[in-house]
Amino acid sequence: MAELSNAAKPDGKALVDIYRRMLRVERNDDAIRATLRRGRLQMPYYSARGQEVIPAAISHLLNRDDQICTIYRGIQDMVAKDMPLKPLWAEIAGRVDGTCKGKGGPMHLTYPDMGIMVTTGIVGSSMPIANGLAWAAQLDGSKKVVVAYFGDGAANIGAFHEALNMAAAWKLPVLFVCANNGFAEHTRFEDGTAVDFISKRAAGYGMPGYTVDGNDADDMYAHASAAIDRARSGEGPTLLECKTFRFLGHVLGDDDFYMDKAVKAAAMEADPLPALRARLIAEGHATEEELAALQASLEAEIAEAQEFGLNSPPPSLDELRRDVFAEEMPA
Amino acid sequence: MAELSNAAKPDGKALVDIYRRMLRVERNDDAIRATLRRGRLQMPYYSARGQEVIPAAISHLLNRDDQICTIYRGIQDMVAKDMPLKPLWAEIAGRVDGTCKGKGGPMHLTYPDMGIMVTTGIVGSSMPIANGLAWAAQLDGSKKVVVAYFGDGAANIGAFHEALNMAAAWKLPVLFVCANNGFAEHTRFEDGTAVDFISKRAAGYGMPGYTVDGNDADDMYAHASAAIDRARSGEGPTLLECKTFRFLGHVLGDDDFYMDKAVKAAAMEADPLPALRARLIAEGHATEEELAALQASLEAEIAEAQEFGLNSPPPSLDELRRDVFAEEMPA
Amino acid sequence: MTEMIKMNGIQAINAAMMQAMEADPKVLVLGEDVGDREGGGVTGTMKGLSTKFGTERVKSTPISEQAIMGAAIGAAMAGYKPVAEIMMMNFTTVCMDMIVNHAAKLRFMSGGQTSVPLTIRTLTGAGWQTAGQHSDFFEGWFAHTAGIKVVAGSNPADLKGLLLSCIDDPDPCIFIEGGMTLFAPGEVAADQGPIPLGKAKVVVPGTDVTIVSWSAQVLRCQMALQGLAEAGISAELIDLRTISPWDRECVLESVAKTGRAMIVHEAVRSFGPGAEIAATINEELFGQLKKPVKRLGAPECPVPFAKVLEDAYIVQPADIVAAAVEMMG
Amino acid sequence: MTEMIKMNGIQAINAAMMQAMEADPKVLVLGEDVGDREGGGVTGTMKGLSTKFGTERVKSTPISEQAIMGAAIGAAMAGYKPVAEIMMMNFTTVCMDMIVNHAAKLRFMSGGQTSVPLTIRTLTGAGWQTAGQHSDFFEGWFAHTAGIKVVAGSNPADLKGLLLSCIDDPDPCIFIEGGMTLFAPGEVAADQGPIPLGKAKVVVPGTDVTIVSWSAQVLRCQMALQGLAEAGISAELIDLRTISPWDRECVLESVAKTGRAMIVHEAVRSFGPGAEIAATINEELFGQLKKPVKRLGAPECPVPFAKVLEDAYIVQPADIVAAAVEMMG
Ligand SMILES: Cc1ncc(C[n+]2csc(CCOP(=O)(O)OP(=O)(O)O)c2C)c(N)n1
Ligand SMILES: Cc1ncc(C[n+]2csc(CCOP(=O)(O)OP(=O)(O)O)c2C)c(N)n1
Ligand SMILES: [Mg+2]
Ligand SMILES: [Mg+2]
Repeated sequence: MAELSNAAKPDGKALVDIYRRMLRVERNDDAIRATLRRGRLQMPYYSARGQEVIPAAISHLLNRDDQICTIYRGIQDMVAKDMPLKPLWAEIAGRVDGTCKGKGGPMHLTYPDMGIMVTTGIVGSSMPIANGLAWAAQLDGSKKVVVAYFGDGAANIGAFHEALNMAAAWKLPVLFVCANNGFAEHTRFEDGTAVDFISKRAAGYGMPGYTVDGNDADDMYAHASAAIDRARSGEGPTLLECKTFRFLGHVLGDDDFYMDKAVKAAAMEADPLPALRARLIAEGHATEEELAALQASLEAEIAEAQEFGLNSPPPSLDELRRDVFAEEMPA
Repeated sequence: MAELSNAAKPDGKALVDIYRRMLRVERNDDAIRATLRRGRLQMPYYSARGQEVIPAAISHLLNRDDQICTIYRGIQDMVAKDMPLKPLWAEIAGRVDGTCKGKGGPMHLTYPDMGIMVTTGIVGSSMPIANGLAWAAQLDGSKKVVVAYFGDGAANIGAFHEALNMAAAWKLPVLFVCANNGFAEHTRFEDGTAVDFISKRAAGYGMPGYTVDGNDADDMYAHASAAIDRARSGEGPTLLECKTFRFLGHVLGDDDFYMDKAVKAAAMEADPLPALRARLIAEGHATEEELAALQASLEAEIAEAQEFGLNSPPPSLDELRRDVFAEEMPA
Repeated sequence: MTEMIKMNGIQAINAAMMQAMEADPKVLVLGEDVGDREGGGVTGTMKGLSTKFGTERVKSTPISEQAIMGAAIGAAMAGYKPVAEIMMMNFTTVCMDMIVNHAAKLRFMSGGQTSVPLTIRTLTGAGWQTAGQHSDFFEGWFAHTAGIKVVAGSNPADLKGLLLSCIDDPDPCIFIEGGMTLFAPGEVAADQGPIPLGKAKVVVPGTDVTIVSWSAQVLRCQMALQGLAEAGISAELIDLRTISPWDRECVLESVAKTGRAMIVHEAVRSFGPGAEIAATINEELFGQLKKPVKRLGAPECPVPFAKVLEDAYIVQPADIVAAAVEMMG
Repeated sequence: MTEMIKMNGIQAINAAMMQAMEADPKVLVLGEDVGDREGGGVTGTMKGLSTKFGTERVKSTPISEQAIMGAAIGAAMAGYKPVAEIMMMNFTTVCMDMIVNHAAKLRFMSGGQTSVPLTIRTLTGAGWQTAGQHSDFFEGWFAHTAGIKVVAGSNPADLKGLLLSCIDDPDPCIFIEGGMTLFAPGEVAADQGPIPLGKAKVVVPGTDVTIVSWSAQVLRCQMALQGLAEAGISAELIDLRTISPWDRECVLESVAKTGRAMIVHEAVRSFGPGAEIAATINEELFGQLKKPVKRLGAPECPVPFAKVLEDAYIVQPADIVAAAVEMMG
């Protein structure tokens, strides 16, 4: 496996910002789950609890107009990229103030204003479309980069292969970010994937590929920096396989019968969120009080978004005729 | 790139048999083209002239009940596997005595009796189906091996990726045989493929992969032997990238404007067919007379098949209602 | 008297699989998460199979639908009877080549030398707020494809019997599991065997209007029966069960009697499967109809997420009653 | 008077591309072999574009249809107007997910925040002995898919004008190139501009029977005109041009006049696009028809190789005449 030659290191400010994004993701995830439990939301929900470092470190390094294509488990990728939470909550509640007017829901959240371009429910499909956005950026000469998020299971589908080959052949400014959480639904990584490290597949496209500790802010920062620099300078795509663990099963309600109990317990014990918090304090990058205040302000933002979303009215039935095409369909 | 540790060598008898298969392919190809020129056949024709060593060496090593899935350019793979030529000619003429009763034509020739299971016109699709045949062989405990033939361009399509990963994960007895003739229709290998050697992709599936001189009988024999042994003994699939050159363009009538003239001239100069013939004589494996007799007998066989095929009657219109399902469709 | 067992669609499908795998060692299962270690399928329809018949015959696969279908096609050509799961019908779009260009065509293109006795099981249906990429009914596409049969049961007994027939069938069948039909309970004879493909069932006889439906929409039609009765309408409800080849005789006989026909499906109305049935009725019963054939299907838009929109997207029992009332007027 | 130029469909498509790329730097081209170094497309429709507009705007791609469609979708979302070639319509099966679950749905699923102004060009048609995997007409599938327009011209002027409209259109369009229509010559105005989508054309007016067709079958309908005239039948031939959304007004007005309708398409008849048109005519003109609507399409089988079979597979001019004679009887 490839090793980075020159690993950029996050300074204290960067680490605090990465932590802020992680906490925003985690607090929001917690609020969604609580709201689902109380029956005030109905939807299939794919929590990414435990995987927060990945989008937090990447989003810290992205510009506002850099773009992402993500998947059903991608709410974390949006929240880490500072998507405003009100339209997000209204959307997952299926309300008219939702970013998609309630028509897309959690699996199709979109917010182009901050580069959140596509959320797909089809495994593998974030990648080919990310290429197209990157091709446009290349044609524009805009220096934008595009991130395609996906899971380990998605590395076995045809779209992955076609997208990586084309991105490399065309030197597109894309980061292929694979959150390898060890499972595709209930299937173990090693049962579906004939290679020990997905990053090894990069060599088949003449592309750099790295296996990264996706729960480690330093490692994520270093690899994401290198990949973003490479993309921005026109050298082409990078594949990052980010090893992590999914604490809450595939979809909310899924129990963990298919997981090794000890492995799961160890993963949860090593929860990256409190670990980074402790480190920030230990290394003097933030105080207990500052982090408590951060948390309080995030929780207030989330509570406000939640109230906004749940109180937004449902969309009108006319919406079935709108946005099919640019022109409204006849009644 | 991987190197074989233990390269099996073809003996004189093997080399003669490989030459026989090559000559059968080449003489048959020549007859098809002559017949097309004379207007006695109408069909799109994808000649594989120049690529004969690949299927000849592999077919020499296969058993009759080993199976192949091939592509529109696959007539050579069938003829090398000793498919009888009468039903082949009747099929390409669209006649009732064709192996498919004239319904499949050159792009869908099938002859299960000798393991010729699928011919597909969809790039990449030979591979997933070969897996299924191999899975059946594995379940049967039959020790059969299955060959999936395809081109270099097909190595960029999703089906390639999915099939290689599954074959490796399931340890299926498959040979993935890529005839890398440097072009996908008119697109140069290096313009579509982001890696210098397709064989490098094998590592992404934990599978052995080799780049072989597809015009060299020794090299092909050695690698095919190793791959077949591996498959037969239950160790799983192998990817063979066989470098070769397509003398007659993508489809008959296609000129060669997209080819480097010098490269093409050099490739044709190095035509593997006369080269192997000269070697057989030089090394004493066969005499001029024997080879002349071989050629005469092949030409007689081909001429007979051609007459048979072109004189076979067209299928009845009832055939449109047959073989859609096992039960005939109502009139 | 045969014992009747109360079960839901999931259990019925499971019972069919158990029975088929027991009876014929050539029956195989493959798909994502179908093994017991992975939970026996997302809805649990495959539970217990890998434990009972082994992980060689019941294989959990990578997320590689083209490879899944390819493996199933190849094994079928070699004499096995694979039951391949494509988890949701929308995911057939990633393996349409394997289904349409290969599974459906190999028998014909080979002049009958090869055949593909394959069953594709796939789940779908709006009503679960899974939105645009997890709810589509594409039966019309497959019905328009020569060489593949399209099957969809609406109740546990039919699900079991039809699945057994798909597995037995010498040709590829796509067996559609409408989400609602998996959870609706019903009575299944302990010895429920195969139910012939291509045969519809008159669920309720009637004299005023023929309603043709399948899969989950049969359940919504049944919910409409009381409303229809209250409106004084005697509806004959036909569950098509096989969409291709469909039971023209049964439908035409009924419409010849009632003079009015309505087709209710979940798929988009435009260019949908209902059009074929409507067109055929018009061809065969020209001049004998009291009213134009009505087609109730989804509006021309993707399946929306918001509950209010999703409810409006699906043809509801009230829509069926209203349409019948209008036809009687 | 505008100058009329004689050209075939290939040249017309090429002229449309030249005009569109010249007028709007956002227009892009991608597909296998579309660059001039690769010959400008298998039929030469893209000839000269990469030389004139550069290989950044005109990109030959790997054989990766999912990646081609993905690149086109993403670029379209970012404000470009890509024209993506899927060489043959049967190959849309390897990228149906990108077309159906993404291109067609992203505008709706995003609540109108994103859009996909994409044109997919694709070639098809029986008659070239390319058999089961290179000849299918799948327009019915796409017409049944909300969010994508389905377009097919039959003559050079329409091919040019319709393609210009597809490129201009703010939504995804699939532009079908029937093989026969590429080689048939015609007259095209030097300044031929966009022809509106959704508008049919009355090719020949008539009073006895309305014939609705599109793509290559319009040419076979035209070949039937003499036979129809000899049989004393005055046929009104309508070239639908856009299959979805189709021009109901034009068709219904004509059938209201003639009282007889026939739909002729190359796709398989069963569950085919003709069924929608037939069903709609029956709904809207119930009681006003002199004869049941006739649908002429391919039999339910894959496209065969042998010339005799292929000829029998395609609806031929003689079949059209025979059907019309029967309707008049
Ligand atoms: C093409 C396709 N096949 C199957 C599915 C069903 N499915 C949804 S998520 C999932 C597992 C994906 O695993 P992975 O890529 O590892 O991502 P994770 O869910 O672990 O984040 C599957 C099989 C799908 N959505 N799309
Ligand atoms: C899915 C698909 N896309 C495109 C084509 C059109 N096509 C036929 S052959 C070919 C080139 C294939 O090149 P390669 O795999 O190198 O094989 P070769 O023809 O050189 O033997 C293409 C693009 C096809 N048949 N199927
Ligand atoms: Mg995973
Ligand atoms: Mg090639």
